[in-house]
Amino acid sequence: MWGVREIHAVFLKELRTEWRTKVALSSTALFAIGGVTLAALALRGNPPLALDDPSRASVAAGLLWILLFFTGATGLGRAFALEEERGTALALRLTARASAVWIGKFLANALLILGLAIIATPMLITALDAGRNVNALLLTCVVASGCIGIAATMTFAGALVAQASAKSGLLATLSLPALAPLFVAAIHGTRAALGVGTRLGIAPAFQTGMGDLQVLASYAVISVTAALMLFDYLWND
Amino acid sequence: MATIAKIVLGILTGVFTALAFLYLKPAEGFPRPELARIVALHLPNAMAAIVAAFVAAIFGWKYLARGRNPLDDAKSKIAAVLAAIFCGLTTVTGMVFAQYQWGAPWNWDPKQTCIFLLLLIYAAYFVLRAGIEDPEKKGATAAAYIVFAGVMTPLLGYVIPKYLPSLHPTNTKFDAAYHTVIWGMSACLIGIFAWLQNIGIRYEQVKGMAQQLEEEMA
Amino acid sequence: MGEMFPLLAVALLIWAGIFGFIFVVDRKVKALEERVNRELALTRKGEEAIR
Amino acid sequence: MSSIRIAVENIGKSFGARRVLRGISLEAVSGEVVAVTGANGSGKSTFLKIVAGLIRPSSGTITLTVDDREIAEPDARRRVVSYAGPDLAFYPELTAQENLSFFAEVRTLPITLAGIKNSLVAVGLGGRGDDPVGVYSSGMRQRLRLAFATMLDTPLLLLDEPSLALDKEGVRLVAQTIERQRAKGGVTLLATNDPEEAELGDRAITANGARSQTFSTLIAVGGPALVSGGIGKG
Repeated sequence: MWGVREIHAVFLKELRTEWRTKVALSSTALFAIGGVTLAALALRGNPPLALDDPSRASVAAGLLWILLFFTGATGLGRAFALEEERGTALALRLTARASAVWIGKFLANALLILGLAIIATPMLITALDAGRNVNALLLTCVVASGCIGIAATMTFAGALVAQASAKSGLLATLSLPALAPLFVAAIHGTRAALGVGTRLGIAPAFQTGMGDLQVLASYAVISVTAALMLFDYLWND
Repeated sequence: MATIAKIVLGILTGVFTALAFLYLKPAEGFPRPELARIVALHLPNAMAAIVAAFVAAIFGWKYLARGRNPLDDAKSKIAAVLAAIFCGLTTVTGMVFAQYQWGAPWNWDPKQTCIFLLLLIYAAYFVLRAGIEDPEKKGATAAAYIVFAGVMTPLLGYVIPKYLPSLHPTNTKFDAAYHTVIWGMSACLIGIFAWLQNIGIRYEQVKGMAQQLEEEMA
Repeated sequence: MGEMFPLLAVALLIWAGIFGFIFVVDRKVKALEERVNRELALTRKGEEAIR
Repeated sequence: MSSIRIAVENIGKSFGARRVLRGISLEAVSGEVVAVTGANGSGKSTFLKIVAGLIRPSSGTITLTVDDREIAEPDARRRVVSYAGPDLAFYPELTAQENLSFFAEVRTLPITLAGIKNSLVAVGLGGRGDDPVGVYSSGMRQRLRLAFATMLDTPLLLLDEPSLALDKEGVRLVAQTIERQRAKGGVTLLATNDPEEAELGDRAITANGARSQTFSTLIAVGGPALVSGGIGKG
């Protein structure tokens, strides 16, 4: 039903246009690295804070998702905003199906934020020294599924924001309430992966984090489905 | 006919208010038992907010998927305004209750968090509307957002209570008097919502007609 | 029970105010509706007369 | 090429209270070229975009029939209608060839790289196909729009001000494009301000913007005046 060839074409086009300018890439990467730096400055300043392991892990979990949220809000809205600004949306609407456009852009956005998460997560955790009891597998699963949910909601909200004249900050405003259930589970899951409320070893961390992973997975499925259905109505206006 | 219904609504609201003060027993186990009566306003407000939010999402979807009838957009928008107002009232009455019974007006209790996010959704909805010029684009975009948010909020209602410790009573049973008053009051507030919604729609329609008139004169 | 009556009176007064306000707004919208309808009818009639 | 018939009935469009188009009707079948004329702001472009399915009309209907099958689905319509207008833009970071390849891919056109190069040569952009569109002049962009519309190779071709920014040779190219579309048995709608260019049409309809249907007249320029809309018939 959703042609793979069309999705592939949109996905490749997104990567290619981004690669030639690297605007989203560089701005979001700097944003993420800057965020990690500030967090490290705040928590490792003089006099040093005597935080215990669970506190450090909780702070790191909160900061990680704040960082990913705002990094996403900086970069993921471009996918649709650029099409409208430059007028290429017209040619795209003349040729492409709604599902292909949305899925292609969603995949490109997911790749971008996953890439940033791969850089930012270990940086933040080492900077805050929060990884003493880390369960890397659970952390990877939580961050990956959370990023997919963020990419889905922000790609959809980005399509809405692209229609508005004043775009700055609007993407964060629109997507935060819709992303709230994701963040609740993602922060809890990250804390579990960093060893809060668990003892060392694979099984206990996964026991604590399993519910979170389920919530994150269902969020991803629901947001992708809802976005696809609604975007169809918007695209074929 | 309609006038009679409005008068009946007014009398009923008065009756249930009187019942809330005279018929309800002070709730035991709270620091300020007599003030617990505010739940007779708090819960019905939440109920009306949910009904209004539902109406906003339904007409939003109808506008988006069923031929872009401007009337549907107007209905969705007005219901969203009213939902925001009822959400605000729920928050205010809840904060009064929390201040006196739990010691602080805001506790990040799950239900407080939910209503706060709901308020945030409506704030975002109106910011989005304000940012789009073309009425059809405005309607479709806003509708898509309110439906999307409407799909995501039940997830919130399911997820958040699992994670945040609640101050809201989960096992305390209201007695029959409380039930009567709360349900009666809910019906009254939903009636007021319906009335305001009706006024709002009529106003939007007459505004549209006036514009058309101007257009024809020109 | 007795100490509730002043509070109840205030509450009822507030409700009366709210209902009164909504009622007035309702009436204003109704008046507006009637005026626009009248003018619309007049314009239609004018158009027919021109034809 | 398949046989096509387009019937537009009483199309109107308002943006809120602002009415930009009122009561346009038109009917055309395979091989016909219809010029859409009218002053600036008369709604020509809006009309073409409505036919292209880019704007939803406030009133009226458009019926597209290809080989006696009615086209209703948006995805089906994309395979039938192509459009070139002044606000059609391409990705400035991509080359002309990459742009066309991308749009061919998302439309799942059975077209090869050689075919895309040919269509660039056909609009006189043969040597510049590997330049990013960002450095193109306005005339070159206009040629690329023509290449885009013809590459899609659809029974219904919509051209909005196709000679904009074009040199003499480019104007000839527009005429050739229209003639080729006619020879294939397709329908062309041509919105233009230039009376000379309007002569390319078999007949013309006039968009009259917000004014009442009563005033929107129809002028025949020549050729087989089929059924026409509005009040005055060609």
